[in-house]
Amino acid sequence: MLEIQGLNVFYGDIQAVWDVSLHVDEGSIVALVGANGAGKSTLLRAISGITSAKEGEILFSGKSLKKLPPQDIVKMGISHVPEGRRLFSNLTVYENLKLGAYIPRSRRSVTQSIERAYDLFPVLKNRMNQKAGALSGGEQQMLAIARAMMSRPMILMLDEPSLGLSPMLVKTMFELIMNLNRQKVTILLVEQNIHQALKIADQAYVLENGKIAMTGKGKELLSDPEVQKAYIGTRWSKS
Amino acid sequence: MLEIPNLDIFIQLLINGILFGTMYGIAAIGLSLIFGTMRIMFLAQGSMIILFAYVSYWFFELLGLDPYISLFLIVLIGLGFGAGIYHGLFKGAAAQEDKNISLLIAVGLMFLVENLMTVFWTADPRTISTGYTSLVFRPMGIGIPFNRLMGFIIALFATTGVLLFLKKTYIGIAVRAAAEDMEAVTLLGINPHRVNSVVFAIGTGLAGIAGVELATIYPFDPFFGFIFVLKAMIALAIGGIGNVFGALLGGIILGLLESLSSFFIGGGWSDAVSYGVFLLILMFRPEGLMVRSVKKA
Amino acid sequence: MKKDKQVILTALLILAFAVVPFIVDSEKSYLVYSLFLFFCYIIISQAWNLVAGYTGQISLGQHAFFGLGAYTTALIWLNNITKTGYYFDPVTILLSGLVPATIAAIVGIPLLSRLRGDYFALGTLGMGEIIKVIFVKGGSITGASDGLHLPSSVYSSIRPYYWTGLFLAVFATLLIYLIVRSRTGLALKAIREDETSAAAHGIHVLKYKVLAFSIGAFLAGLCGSLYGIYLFHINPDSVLKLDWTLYPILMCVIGGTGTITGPLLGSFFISTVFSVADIYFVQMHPVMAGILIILVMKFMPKGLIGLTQRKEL
Amino acid sequence: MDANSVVIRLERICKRFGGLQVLSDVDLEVHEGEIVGLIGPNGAGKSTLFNVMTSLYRPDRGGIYLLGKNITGLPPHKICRMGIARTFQLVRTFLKMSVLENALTAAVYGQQHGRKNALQTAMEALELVGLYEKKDMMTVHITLSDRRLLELAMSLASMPAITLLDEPMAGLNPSETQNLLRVIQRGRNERNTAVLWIEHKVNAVLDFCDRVAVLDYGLKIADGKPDEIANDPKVIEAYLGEPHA
Repeated sequence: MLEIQGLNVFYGDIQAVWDVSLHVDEGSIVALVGANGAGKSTLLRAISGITSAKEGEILFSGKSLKKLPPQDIVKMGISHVPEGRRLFSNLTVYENLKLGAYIPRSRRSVTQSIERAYDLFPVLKNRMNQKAGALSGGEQQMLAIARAMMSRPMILMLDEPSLGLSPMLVKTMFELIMNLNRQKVTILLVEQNIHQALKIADQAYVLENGKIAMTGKGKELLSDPEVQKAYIGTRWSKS
Repeated sequence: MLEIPNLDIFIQLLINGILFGTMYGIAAIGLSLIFGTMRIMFLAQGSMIILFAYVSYWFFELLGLDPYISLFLIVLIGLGFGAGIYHGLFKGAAAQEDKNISLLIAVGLMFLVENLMTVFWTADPRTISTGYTSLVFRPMGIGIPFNRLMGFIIALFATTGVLLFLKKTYIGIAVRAAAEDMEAVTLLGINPHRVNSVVFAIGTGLAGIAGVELATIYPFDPFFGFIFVLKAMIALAIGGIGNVFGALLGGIILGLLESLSSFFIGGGWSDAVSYGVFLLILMFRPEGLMVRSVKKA
Repeated sequence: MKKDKQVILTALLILAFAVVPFIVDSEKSYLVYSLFLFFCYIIISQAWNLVAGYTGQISLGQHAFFGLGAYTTALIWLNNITKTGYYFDPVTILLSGLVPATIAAIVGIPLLSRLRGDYFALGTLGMGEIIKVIFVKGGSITGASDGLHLPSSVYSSIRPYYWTGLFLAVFATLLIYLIVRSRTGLALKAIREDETSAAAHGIHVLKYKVLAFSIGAFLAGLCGSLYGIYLFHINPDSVLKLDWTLYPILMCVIGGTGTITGPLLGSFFISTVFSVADIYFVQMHPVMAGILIILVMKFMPKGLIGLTQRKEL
Repeated sequence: MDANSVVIRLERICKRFGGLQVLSDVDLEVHEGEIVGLIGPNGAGKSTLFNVMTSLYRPDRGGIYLLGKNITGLPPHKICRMGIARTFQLVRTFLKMSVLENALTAAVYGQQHGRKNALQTAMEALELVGLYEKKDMMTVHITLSDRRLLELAMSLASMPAITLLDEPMAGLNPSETQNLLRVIQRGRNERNTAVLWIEHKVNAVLDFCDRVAVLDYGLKIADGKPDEIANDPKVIEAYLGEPHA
């Protein structure tokens, strides 16, 4: 469904992503893992059109996204939950959700979409008139995902959904992601919490310094000693 | 020793201050909205106000159009003009990291409009003088000039309108969201240029209202715009950016401050008092004006 | 080799400017007057260049220091303070630079320690207005809004203005050049690039910001003094108007801020445009200034210098 | 270890932001010539600790002692001149200045008594990191990894007693990483500079450092030899969020 070919992304004069090719099949969960600064977020930003200096090709259902501005990419059915959630903290939960359905196609069914969001995340319903800034970290992450789902996307891109959450909440978050996936939403996930990410991913790509270092099925990578070495450290595997 | 005025004069001063201050407030709301999404002080706002004051003046002089009727026309012109200015001048610079470019374009626009007006209409002060210009209500002995009262009422309506727009409409909510995080807004499928141009349209529409008000109550000349935008910034500093009602309130407080200080210390010095307050707020109450930029850092 | 050549070329150019009044009839020719303005623009735009272009602090209060310089000259002269002759008196001109520099240091400490970016710009704008009000309300000392009148009978020729202007323009440019190339220049540029990082590398940020602000005020004051001597009538509308902040900004951005030659190019360009505008359409030059500033920022935000730099990339 | 050789000592450092306790009662010592790794999951407070040590933030409570002197609350430029150099996680070199000007700035302003031979110091530092050839380039035109090296050179040029490195290897490829490690080691060997080093690549830290401290949610949960750290269950839990299944 989403196909990236030979993508190079630049920040000014600096190249952050080097010749990356990957593809995301419809209905799958694809994980992008790697250390801080490996280029994972940049890759997502390039797909959603925020970062524009790029070479190569990004195809969505065969159409090129390369030259489109972010707002048009959302209209095509790609939603991006950015790193750090980026909620509008002075707006209420309800207003945040409502804005998520801004594009004409989803605006028509905004009431149903909000109902659906409340079904998925019941806590949000109780807090619909509170400001988003008043929510706890876990609730904020849920709101961020719910907001991105309002446009009824075909692909949901999540950037570090587990960041800053307690281990308990991380677990809940990943269950949620799998739940969304069961509802036919394709997931592209960026994570530093490799353990969890690889566990649920159908396909995973390991990024290192802006290049794809490894790729494979999530569970295969999880047991791959190379991955263990690169991320957890040789000595750690002894324990 | 300061002279202690009697109560009537004091109340009169308060009322004058409030009525005049709403004009600052209206201008400040426009500045606040534009600063919210674009992160620039739109220094040409004052010149826009004067421009619309002239438009209203010429509508009156040439067509005999009453200012309160031409107001509607001018607001419409203002809305369109604002969107046009954004698309013509600021669109390219808005995407740029360097905010100084937008700031300097605003400075250039101010300069251009100011001096163009001088060339066309000379630097002589003008004012609209209608049959009701000198009409004053006197409830309980306190004089309330009709035009200032009208201005006050119109300002209240305008503020309420802007507030409702920001609360109830889709694009209004998007404007408030954009003031927090423009990038996140675009990730929801919202065109940032649309948000910015709406904000410019509203800001310039409000400048139209302030311009008509100004023309009916105060003699103006092309260079008054710069002073006006400074005053609007002070109002904003007092009221806090990002809060529509706060901006209006800031304007009213500034109006009171000027009205009182010109009585007690003497006209002319009141300006120094306002600028002094402005500097003090900038320096010591950064949460008023700076709240966003701190959060962004 | 290349450097020697540049020095020789620069010296020749200065010499060429210096002999202009001998070649053309200085009292009748418009050229000498417009070159005099060109020199004034250089002085004040280099001043702004140091503060904004090299130190990164956009000041909108430059006109206040320009005006302070003019008023200082007038006050010294009229009150016979230094007893040194006054008309083109170096002591008076120097003092007219030092007074604004001192005031800049005093107001600069609170402004620069507390305000950053846009807020500093707005703060300096407010400061300029306060200074204006003080002069308007200064009563008999400052002559209120009518201002001060210097004895214009001493005027005999534009030549001393021309040469003093040339001298000060060379001086200002050389001063900025030397500062920028010195260790102080390193600190200023580091502050422009990243204040936090500059502090983390041992730079006393406030000290250097105040220093640059003060030197900028010094140069603006010198220029104000010279212009005041030329006008003979110093009042808030002539020397304290915002144009004296906007013009240097315009010249710097047109030429290219943060370079030595940028303000020179910009000043030349603007003074030429103004001179032509003044001859053919009276009163139009501020309008053209507005249009130019918009066009430049829209289409070449790096200025004329940017045109050559882009090719390197 | 001999108490006299303590370069920097942190005593019960606390820092809150709004409602969030970012650092709670952190104690830490670094000795002369020692390379200490500082690890912990995202948001554990590592960078905040650096910002407190260099006075970009003031701690709510606790003290920082450099070579026995209390430096808590001194302005950042003084702290730099007294001997703490640092790099930033998101490289903060001066982009519109040349490479040499960057190093020179650090050499001129970073040293307490220095200023003599600043040019020589700067050149040496550039040579040490291997940027001598690029000294006349504009920093905006060099690569990210070169900028990281330049930041390292800048910290060396100020002749510090201790260098704080904030994820110096982020975004570097293996050979660049090797080069960087070599430079850090040379700095230590030639000048006996102590290093406190935040790093995400845990194995590099464990291989390379003399000692490792671990932060989690603002608490120091471990501090010891790399081997001890690698086998500490608390550390493993902090890292993976849950024990290995």
